[in-house]
Parts: sequence; C-alpha cells; structure tokens
Amino acid sequence: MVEIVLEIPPRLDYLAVVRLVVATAAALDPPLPESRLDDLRLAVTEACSNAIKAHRPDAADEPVVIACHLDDDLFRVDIHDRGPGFDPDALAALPEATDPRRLQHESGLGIPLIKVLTDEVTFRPGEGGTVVSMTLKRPPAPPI
Amino acid sequence: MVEIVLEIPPRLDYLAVVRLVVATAAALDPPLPESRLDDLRLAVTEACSNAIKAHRPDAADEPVVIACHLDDDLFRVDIHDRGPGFDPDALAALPEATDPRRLQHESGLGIPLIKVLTDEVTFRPGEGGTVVSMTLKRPPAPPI
Amino acid sequence: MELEITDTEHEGWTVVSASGEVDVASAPALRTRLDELLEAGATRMVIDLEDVAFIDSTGLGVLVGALRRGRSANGDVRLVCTNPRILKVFEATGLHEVFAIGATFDETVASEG
Amino acid sequence: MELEITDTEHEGWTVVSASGEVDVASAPALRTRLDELLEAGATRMVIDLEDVAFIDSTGLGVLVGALRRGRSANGDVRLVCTNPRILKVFEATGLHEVFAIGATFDETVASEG
Ligand SMILES: Nc1ncnc2c1ncn2[C@@H]1O[C@H](COP(=O)(O)OP(=O)(O)O)[C@@H](O)[C@H]1O
Ligand SMILES: Nc1ncnc2c1ncn2[C@@H]1O[C@H](COP(=O)(O)OP(=O)(O)O)[C@@H](O)[C@H]1O
Repeated sequence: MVEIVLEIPPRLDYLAVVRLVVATAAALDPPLPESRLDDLRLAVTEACSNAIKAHRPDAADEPVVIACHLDDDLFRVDIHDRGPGFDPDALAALPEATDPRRLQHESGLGIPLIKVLTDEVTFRPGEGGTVVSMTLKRPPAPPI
Repeated sequence: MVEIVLEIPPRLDYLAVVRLVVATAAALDPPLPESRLDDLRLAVTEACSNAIKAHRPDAADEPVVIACHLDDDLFRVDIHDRGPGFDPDALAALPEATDPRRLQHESGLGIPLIKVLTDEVTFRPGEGGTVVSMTLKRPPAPPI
Repeated sequence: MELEITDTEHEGWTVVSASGEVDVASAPALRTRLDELLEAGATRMVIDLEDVAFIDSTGLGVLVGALRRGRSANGDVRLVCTNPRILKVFEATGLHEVFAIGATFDETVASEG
Repeated sequence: MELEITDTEHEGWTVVSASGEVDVASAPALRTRLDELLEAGATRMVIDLEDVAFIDSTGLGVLVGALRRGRSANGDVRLVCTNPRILKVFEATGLHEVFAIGATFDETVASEG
C-alpha cells in the first residue's frame, strides 16, 4: 500500500493545492476515471473546507493533514483536523427542492455531497480532532 | 511562516506530483515569477530524484519528505531522504563542453544544475539520511 | 485558477458571467458582486456558468442566496450551463429542480422559471 | 503528462519528435527508442524538442549518450528547439555548446554541427 501525505496550514486558500494533490495521487496507475476524479475533487474540497473551519484557532500552527492511501482496489483519503468534532447523524436534513423553504438554506450541502460522491465515508474522533475518511473504488488493473 | 509538507513513497513516478505541489506552493501570494518557478521545478526534480535513488531499500516504507517553507522574502524547500549521505564537495567536475571527453558523461548534471538554479543550496545529514535545502528569493509583496 | 466575474445587460436581464473555480475561497467575491447588483435593482439575473470549471457547496449556496433575494423582489435568477461536470453537482444536490437552467441565454429566459 | 515519441525519415535524417515531459521517470523510454534507431543504423538524427515542456538532467544525459553513439558511427545528433524554458536548461549545463541546436529542421541540418 502506498501513502501520499500533504500537510497544509488551516487556511481556505490552500484548497486548490489540496484538490490538485489528491487528484494527481488518484490519477496514478490504475487511475480513477475522469468523472470519479471530479467526484473526489469536490468531496475533498467539502471535507477539507469543513476541517479548516473546525480547526481550533489556538492550533493554527498545527497542520490539517490530508493522507491519500492507494490500495489495489481502493483509493482512500483521510482528512484530519484539530477541531471540536461533531455528530454527522445529528445534522438536520435540508427541505426538499420543491419546498419554498429550501431557499432559506445557503449552507449544509457539504456532508450530503460527500455521501453522494464517495463510495464510503466515515467520521471519527482522532488525535485532538476529527478524521474524515473517504473511499472510492479503483478500477481493476489490466491483466498482465 | 507557512509550511506545506508532502510525503511520497521513494519511487520516481511520484516526481510529477512533487513538481506540481512545490510549484503550486511557490505560486502562492506573493508568487515566484514564472521563470523562477521553472528553475524551482527542475531543481526540485533533481534533488528529489537523487533522494529517491539514495533512499535505503530497507526504508522503502518510510517516505521521502518534501517540506516547503514560505517566508516573507524566501521560499525554501527541504528534501529529506533515508540514504547513506554524500559529500557534495567531493564530486568530480564534468569536462568542459568543448572537451571531446564531455560525451563520456551521461550523468552528474543534477547537483550542478541545482546550484545554478537556486539562490542557495545546503546539504546536511538529518534523521537517518540527507536533507537538501534549496532557497529561492520571493519578490517583495506589493505595498498596502 | 482565479474566479473572474463580468456583467452586462441583455434584453432586460442582467447577465453575470463567471469564469474559473467557484469554491469556498473565491465564492465570497461572487456573493459580493451579486449582492451589489441585486442592491442596485438587478433582480432579473442570468448567471452564465459556461466557463466555470469547478463549483463547491459554498458556490451553490451563493447562487441559492441570490435566487432567494431575486425572487423576493419579484425577479428571478436563472442559469446557463451545459458542462456535465457542473450540471452533475446541481443534480447531486437537487438544486437542478430549484433553478431554471438552460443551455443558452435564450433557452433559460424562455423557460417557465 | 506522458512522454510520446514518434519518428520519421526526412532528407536523409531520422527525425525523432518527443512530446511531453522528459524526466528521470520517462527518459528510459526515450533512451530505448534512440538506441533502437541507432542500432538500426539511423546515425544521422534530428531530435525535435518543440513539444517538450520539461527536461531534467536524466533527459539531457540520454541526449548526450545518443550524440556519442551517433558521432562514433560518423553520424550526428542535432536538436530542434526554440522553447526558452528548454534552451535555458541547455545553457545552464553548457550543453548548448555540445549540441547543434536550430530553430527548425532546415536550420539545424544546415549548421556546421
Ligand atoms: N470536520 C468537522 N469538524 C467539526 N464539525 C464539522 C466538521 N465537518 C462538518 N462539521 C459540522 O457539520 C456542519 C454541516 O457541514 P456541511 O454539510 O459541510 O455544511 P456547511 O459546511 O455548509 O455547514 C457544519 O456546519 C459543522 O458544524
Ligand atoms: N540525497 C543524496 N544522498 C546520497 N547521495 C547523493 C544524494 N544526492 C546526490 N548524491 C550523490 O551525488 C552524485 C551526483 O549527483 P548528481 O549531480 O545529481 O548526478 P547524478 O544523479 O546524475 O549522478 C550521485 O550520483 C550520488 O552519488
């Protein structure tokens, strides 16, 4: 198993770097197909932007850590922040698209998007913060 | 001071990722000018390819670490391997371009290139290997 | 990739064209521009996303906010988008049922809204 | 960005066009192709670097090796390159004095060599 780790300061202007690194790692052989790379870029942006926002101000010197794990069949990226943690199951669902009250909500789409875009996502406490683990299946390697 | 750290497996096919990350970090505000980004991409490729080649086979599970430090006036990248170390001053100089014997040498251009392309380079032993530190001056931030 | 935003008037609509990546880092600039336009009375707005390469949930939220303000002033905010990568994000969030999205300016302003 | 290598015959020269990044990871493929061609008697070679976006010291080393083998068979290896980013690397290493480098095929084959 191969691991590529990126550490960034907890600042939103580093998200473009994160997208780039994660998508480049996921494009290594056997690459994720282009449409799954798009899913990954967006899911990582959402999780990493949450991580940066949750990071404790007094831990600003400590990095947000993005670790990509390349397995034979799976691509996994773990995003580790130093924030207060949260309960993803306790988040209120947004009103239906046809409900006029839908327009009252400008936020709250991140976690739902991550769930739709990845094959699996877990949220767990880890070393003074939260670890969000997102997994996408890799295509089978061509036979030799 | 801001730090962006990348850890990669000691394998040459990760060099394209390294170039991308380091150049993206160096393009953060205030960005290095495009021609200096080229210098940096090449210097980092040379140093990182040396690091990957020097990395001990029995340390293949441990990463090569590329750490970018963004200071007000300086961009520094440290490349840390787990290899035997070497004495850069003991390397033999290549024959002059006009010397027919120049053609006998297909290698040995990496360290000379790094010296020409960066504003400063140091080589020092560090945690079970070598740390190559390359510095490029950043342009002054525009006055506010 | 920076986000660039331009606007122009066309057949009674304010056409805002965004180009680049609309993410949590760049979306505030889009929000500010849309707010200025709405404030100045541009409540019938077409936002052209044809040159947008990436949009995240914060970018979507900015569009939702503009739609709410436009509609509450008896206007509307409609979208032009044919890029499947961007359309997919609207579909993944159900927002393709919230916005009128057309392939061209003519198509989006002709739609029921 | 992968490295692509094609070759063709032109006015008694074998023209090898490389496109992409020539680095330590991709250079072995170039070395293999050049060796095959030299082996097959293509000792008068023009290597077109116009579509090369990046070259490192290993890539340069491959070109030096081909030049040595070409010259030792009474041939030559010449380059076509106008990209300042690539020319700069030849200058930084002194290799611009080792290779005949022209802006076009005609220019490089007309040079003294
Ligand atoms: N890594 C995290 N640490 C702490 N809280 C989080 C984290 N990720 C998400 N949250 C909480 O979950 C909420 C919902 O997140 P999300 O669905 O991405 O929507 P938004 O970020 O727009 O609020 C956030 O507002 C935040 O309170
Ligand atoms: N990080 C390193 N650890 C150990 N040895 C190194 C390292 N970097 C360079 N060297 C040694 O210095 C030599 C010269 O390096 P360089 O100038 O890059 O040329 P090349 O890599 O083509 O031999 C290498 O062959 C290697 O022996």
